[in-house]
Amino acid sequence: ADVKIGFVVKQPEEPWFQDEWKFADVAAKEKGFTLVKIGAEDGEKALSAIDNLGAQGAQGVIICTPDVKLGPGLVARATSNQLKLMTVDDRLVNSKGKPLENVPHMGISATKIGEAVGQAIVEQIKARGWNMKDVGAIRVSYDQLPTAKDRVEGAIAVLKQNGFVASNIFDAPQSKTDTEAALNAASVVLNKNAGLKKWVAFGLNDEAVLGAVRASEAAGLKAADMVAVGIGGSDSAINEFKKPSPTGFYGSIIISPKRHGYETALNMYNWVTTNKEPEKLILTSGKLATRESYQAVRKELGLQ
Amino acid sequence: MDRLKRAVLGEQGLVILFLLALGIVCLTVPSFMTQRNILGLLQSVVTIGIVACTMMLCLASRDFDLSVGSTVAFAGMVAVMVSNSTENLFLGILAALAAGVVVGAINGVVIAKLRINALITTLATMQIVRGSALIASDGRAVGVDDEAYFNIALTAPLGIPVPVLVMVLCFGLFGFVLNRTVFGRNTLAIGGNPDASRLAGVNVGTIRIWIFTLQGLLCAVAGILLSSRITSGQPNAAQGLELSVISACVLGGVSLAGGRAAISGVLVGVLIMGIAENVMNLMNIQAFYQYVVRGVILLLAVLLDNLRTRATGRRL
Amino acid sequence: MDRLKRAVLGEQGLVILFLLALGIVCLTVPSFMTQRNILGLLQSVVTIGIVACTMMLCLASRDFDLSVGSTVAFAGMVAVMVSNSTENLFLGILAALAAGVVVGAINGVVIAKLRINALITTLATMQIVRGSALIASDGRAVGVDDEAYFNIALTAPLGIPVPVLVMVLCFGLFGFVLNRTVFGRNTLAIGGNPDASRLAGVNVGTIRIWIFTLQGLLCAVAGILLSSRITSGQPNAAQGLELSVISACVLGGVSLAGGRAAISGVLVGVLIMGIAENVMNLMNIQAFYQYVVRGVILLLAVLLDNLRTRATGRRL
Amino acid sequence: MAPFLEFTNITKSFPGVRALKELSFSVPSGRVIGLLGENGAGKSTLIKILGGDYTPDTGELRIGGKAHRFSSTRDSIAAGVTVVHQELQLVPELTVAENLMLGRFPSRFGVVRYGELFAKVGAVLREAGIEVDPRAKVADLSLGTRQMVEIAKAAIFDASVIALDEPTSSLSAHESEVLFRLVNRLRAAGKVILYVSHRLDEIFRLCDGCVVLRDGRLVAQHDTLEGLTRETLVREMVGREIQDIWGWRPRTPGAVRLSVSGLEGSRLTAPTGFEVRAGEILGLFGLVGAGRSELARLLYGADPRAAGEVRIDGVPVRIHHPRQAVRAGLVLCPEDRKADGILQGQSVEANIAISSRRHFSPFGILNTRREGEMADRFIQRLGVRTPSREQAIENLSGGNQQKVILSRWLSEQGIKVFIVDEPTRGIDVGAKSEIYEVLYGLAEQGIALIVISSELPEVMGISDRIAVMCGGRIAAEFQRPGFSEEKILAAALPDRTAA
Ligand SMILES: Nc1ncnc2c1ncn2[C@@H]1O[C@H](COP(=O)(O)OP(=O)(O)OP(=O)(O)O)[C@@H](O)[C@H]1O
Ligand SMILES: Nc1ncnc2c1ncn2[C@@H]1O[C@H](COP(=O)(O)OP(=O)(O)OP(=O)(O)O)[C@@H](O)[C@H]1O
Ligand SMILES: O[C@@H]1[C@@H](O)[C@@H](O)CO[C@H]1O
Ligand SMILES: [Mg+2]
Ligand SMILES: [Mg+2]
Repeated sequence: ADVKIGFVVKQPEEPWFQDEWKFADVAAKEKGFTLVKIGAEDGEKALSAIDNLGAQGAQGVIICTPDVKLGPGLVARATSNQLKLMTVDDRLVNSKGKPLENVPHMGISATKIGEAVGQAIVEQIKARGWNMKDVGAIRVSYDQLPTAKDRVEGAIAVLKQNGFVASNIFDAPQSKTDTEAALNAASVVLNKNAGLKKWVAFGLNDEAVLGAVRASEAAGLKAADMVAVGIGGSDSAINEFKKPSPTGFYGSIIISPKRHGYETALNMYNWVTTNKEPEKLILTSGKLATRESYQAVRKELGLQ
Repeated sequence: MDRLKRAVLGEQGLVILFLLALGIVCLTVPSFMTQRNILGLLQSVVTIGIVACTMMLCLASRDFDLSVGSTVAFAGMVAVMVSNSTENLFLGILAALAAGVVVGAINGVVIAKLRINALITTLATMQIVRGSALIASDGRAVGVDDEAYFNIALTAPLGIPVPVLVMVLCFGLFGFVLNRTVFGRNTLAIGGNPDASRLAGVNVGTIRIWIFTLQGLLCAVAGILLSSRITSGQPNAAQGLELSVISACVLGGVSLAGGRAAISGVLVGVLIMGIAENVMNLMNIQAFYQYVVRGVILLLAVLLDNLRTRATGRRL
Repeated sequence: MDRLKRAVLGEQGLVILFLLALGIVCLTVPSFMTQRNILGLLQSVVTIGIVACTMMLCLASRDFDLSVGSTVAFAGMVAVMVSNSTENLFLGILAALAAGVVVGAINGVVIAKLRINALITTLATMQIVRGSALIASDGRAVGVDDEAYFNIALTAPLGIPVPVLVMVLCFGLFGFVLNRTVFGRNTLAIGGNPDASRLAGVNVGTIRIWIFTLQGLLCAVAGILLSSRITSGQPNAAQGLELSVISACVLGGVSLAGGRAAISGVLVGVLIMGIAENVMNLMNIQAFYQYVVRGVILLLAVLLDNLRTRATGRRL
Repeated sequence: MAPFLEFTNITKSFPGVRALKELSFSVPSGRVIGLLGENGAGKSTLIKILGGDYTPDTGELRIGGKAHRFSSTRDSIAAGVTVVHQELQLVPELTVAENLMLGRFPSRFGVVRYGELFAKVGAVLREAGIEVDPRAKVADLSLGTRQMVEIAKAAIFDASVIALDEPTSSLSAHESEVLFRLVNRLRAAGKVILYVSHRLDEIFRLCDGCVVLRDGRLVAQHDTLEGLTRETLVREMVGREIQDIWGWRPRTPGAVRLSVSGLEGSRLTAPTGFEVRAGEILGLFGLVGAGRSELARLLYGADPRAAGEVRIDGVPVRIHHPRQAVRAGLVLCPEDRKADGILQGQSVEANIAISSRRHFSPFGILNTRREGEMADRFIQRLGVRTPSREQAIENLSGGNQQKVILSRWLSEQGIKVFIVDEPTRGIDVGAKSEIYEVLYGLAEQGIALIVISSELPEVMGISDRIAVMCGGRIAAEFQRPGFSEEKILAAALPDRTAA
């Protein structure tokens, strides 16, 4: 029979997932199977997506779940629909919070990415010769999204280890995950702490961090006084790098949608056709890209 | 021919049009009309369907409820957390139902007694309830310990899963309530002409409170089923549900200006939304194009219905 | 004393109450009343504020527009993409304004001429427009090539940034339109009683089309300013804007049932929402608790206003 | 006789208005008492207090010796009061039967017993002689029929006190008979009935006694109407003499201004044609549902027209929308003021100026001063009782709202054809003669007038010519002075033998 594989993602509008899909499509074209792409923003949609795939006669599904706690439910649903299940980006856990080790997974831990962000920031602080005590940090947060929280916590952990003053870390809660909301929230932090002249910023993704950068510009901070590091290496980040003069957006941790999209799809194809189960756990790593290095990094990750 | 015309243009015209469209879908979309797909489709509209039953009453009485999504999520969280901590499934369900009723009753009392605009009140409770769910769970999903809990949604007497059965039951029940009971008729009267109802001695305040309370109760039912289906209580679940539910109702001919509602319409409204989603995924339509298609379907559905009613010469 | 009472209970009571509350905030929240914070606060409400001006007209005429968020995002995208490709800032802005006008006019024509329910129509265009923005940009943010583009938002004649100036201008202009023009009066008349307005010779259809067209235009203005502020066109921008804007209007005393609106109220509504957000962040209230506080503030604001109007003995 | 219903020292104020001042009177059982007074005298306010809709500021209300202080309509209903309000209080989407029994459906375990409901309402309607199907949806009934349904509320429950607030305001004498029979039956059953009407002949025909209010105060109470004249009552109400309320005077009509041929609409199935001359007043009479309002709405472009040609001054005019009609010089003051007339929530001034302001708003910008002056002029001229022109129109009494809607059209410029549908509905005798004066004035300026009225004396009193409609067509025409009550009524009655 024809091979049909589902690729379900939690935020279809996000460029990251667009890229994953794009690379999965490359695998589909190479191997000649059908890829069904479905967006599922919440648990209910994720379950229907699996039912829908089952009804279409798909044999396997790769999912980036809207919530990792959906684990047992998704597994049950996939089994009852006779679908092979793999996860990407976010790893499923059981009710106790333990990863479901039986489900093959490719991803990168949120905390790890956050730590990479923290590391990049710390290095820049040192490189610019700032005194840790005089630096403020904007934590652009969206705590209702567990991944987002884990990422910023990862960054904070590294900052603290390197002597960053905990009381200089300020929360800028986004009401939505867009740049405008981050801009508004970060403005308040900057205006409230007008005494601090050097700033760093981190958050869920490039869009969030960019909000903090825009806020710093509106508050009259110079690019040299801001170190903001995003996550994703999306077009928003690239656009920043392309600007004629440097901005406070120092860099972005790029994770590779190519591997996440292409390799997972390929692995699933092999699993379906040759019954060769993929490795249970593949962790990819993020890589810092800056104004200077982004083209090289993208090439290295197969994005260009 | 003449009978067909009368049927299409009559009260049940929307239903007939819908059945025609459904026929076309069955014939053209492969694997739509399989038992599995239909069951999957029905399960995907359970939450919207259940909540739409009481939203219909709410709109019929010229009110509005934006807090349903939050309440669904909150009730699901309560069900899971309480049954985890008491190790008693039954207590968990009871607590969730109680939570829904309390939220609904608060909405009702604030709106009917303090006379605060329903939009603002339910927008406020929407935030407060969502916040409470997030605070209670620290923003993370809470897993279910007891396997019996997921079995609620997995059990399928006669091959029909419990959530679908509950939804069908709700449609039957609230259809009856709307058309046959004093409560239902008073609800329509309040929406159709609040002054006249008050002057006729209808206890407008009490009825409004009841409507919101029932709304809370059904949100809890939907929340319990949802958490059982997704095997966890999720504080972020059911975001934006309010808009989908209200649209399904309006699509089904419920008037936002109150006084007009029919359960058959609501059922059709809910199914149109569910089928559109289902078919787009079956046909592998790209995510961004799905937006556009969804919008066009919405427009077409009401447009057809309007042409129909206009053909019968009723004043709009 | 008596004068104070009359002022608080009078037409401008909401404004007075708001000023009192503002006074308390100034005194108790440190660093609220700094120039930088106030400017930041004002900039944070620019999008809501501008769109609220026309939403006020829309609600006053008993209509409804859910498509504003999508239109803001779409117009921003158009502005950036066209100015990038033509290398002409002015053309980009023009194209964005035109895009907004087209979306608004389509809404208006469909609602007024095809007589499709405004909720469904604008829900449909909301999806179609958002989909188009995503398709046009392939879901990605589009960067601005021309530096002059970001300078729109950064320029600050007399120390007041352009976006804030534009917002103030819009408030002035639409306050005038509502109170001093035939158009504004007819808008209110339509909201009070559409049938009677038609029989009084008001061209109800045309006016509704105009209102939606203006709404589209102001969404475009807001979209251009937003994309300049965030230095890129983002297809995901301004999600959920519709609800914030409608709430701000209702909070400001605009009646969802039509016929009642005042620009001072809308201004206060917009500011209440902005200040609440701002102060919560200044006071470092945790994200989850912010939901709850936001809900409570909404309730309190309307509750106070209702007590006030009830004290004057008006029937609600 | 012992008083059954007693009002003592009732006072009620609204912001800027004292609607009732220390009002006291009482009524024994088995009597029908007329409640008279100018527009805004406080009649409806009193009835709303009785109905529990308003709470009086001070004073006491007793029924059967028991003091009551109603805080809701439910309290009042429980105390045995039924009120038929001045404005129709019906739910359009429900059936006639549901509307009549609203709040008191027969039910078991909360489930409505429809069999019983329809049977009971059917019986009551039949007994009262009201020909309407209890299963019909109210939205499908004409205004007149709706009013008949409203009236049936008086008979449906076993109340001891029944108040009727202008129940006949858009009914013709023929339909009013139904009400009179009903009231007589209720009186015989020992009920207390308060009856508000501006039609004095009804008062004389129906009431045992009457109470006259002026400015919220009691000015006279008559325990019997024996020996009382119309003139006395009018003087008590209005505070001045009115000699001849019609005051018709001869005019010489000019050329044909309006000519209509082959007009057809959804409910006007036979093609209709007629002419009206400049300076002529054409009265249009008919029973409820005869099609007069439909005819007027078709002419005005308010309802879609199936066929027909309309000429003004010999020139064919295209009218698909009221706006085009107004621009062509043809205006209609509609009959249903609540649904089609008043702009809720808007001021008296805005309600008057809505159409005519375009003549003095350069570039669409208001001239508020001129608007205000214009509003004040009409408030003055028609004696609109309102604390100011800023008052929201729904706070005015019914008759005063009617005057505001009339002012809207009187303030228009360049009118050639003026159609008024039930122009004096709910208007007091004093103001009526003012309004007739205004209509004559328009006629003398060469405007062609069509006056639709259900009050035959009014039609006969002010028209130059009368067209009688029946079953959706013009059945007969009469030229002054050849008006005869019998002939007109005969023409209005559907010919049952022919059908
Ligand atoms: N809700 C209200 N708010 C303010 N003023 C009111 C209100 N209701 C009535 N009034 C005022 O009270 C006075 C008495 O009104 P009411 O309706 O009792 O008059 P009425 O005698 O019934 O007149 P009509 O013959 O025109 O029906 C009027 O001046 C009216 O404007
Ligand atoms: N909204 C409606 N829907 C259905 N039928 C209607 C409607 N309005 C009026 N009719 C019917 O149309 C016919 C003409 O009504 P129309 O209102 O023109 O009569 P009218 O002579 O003005 O009498 P009325 O005193 O009732 O206003 C009547 O038979 C009436 O029952
Ligand atoms: O939601 C994030 C997304 O933004 C991308 O960064 C990849 O990981 C997902 O978890
Ligand atoms: Mg009255
Ligand atoms: Mg009529």
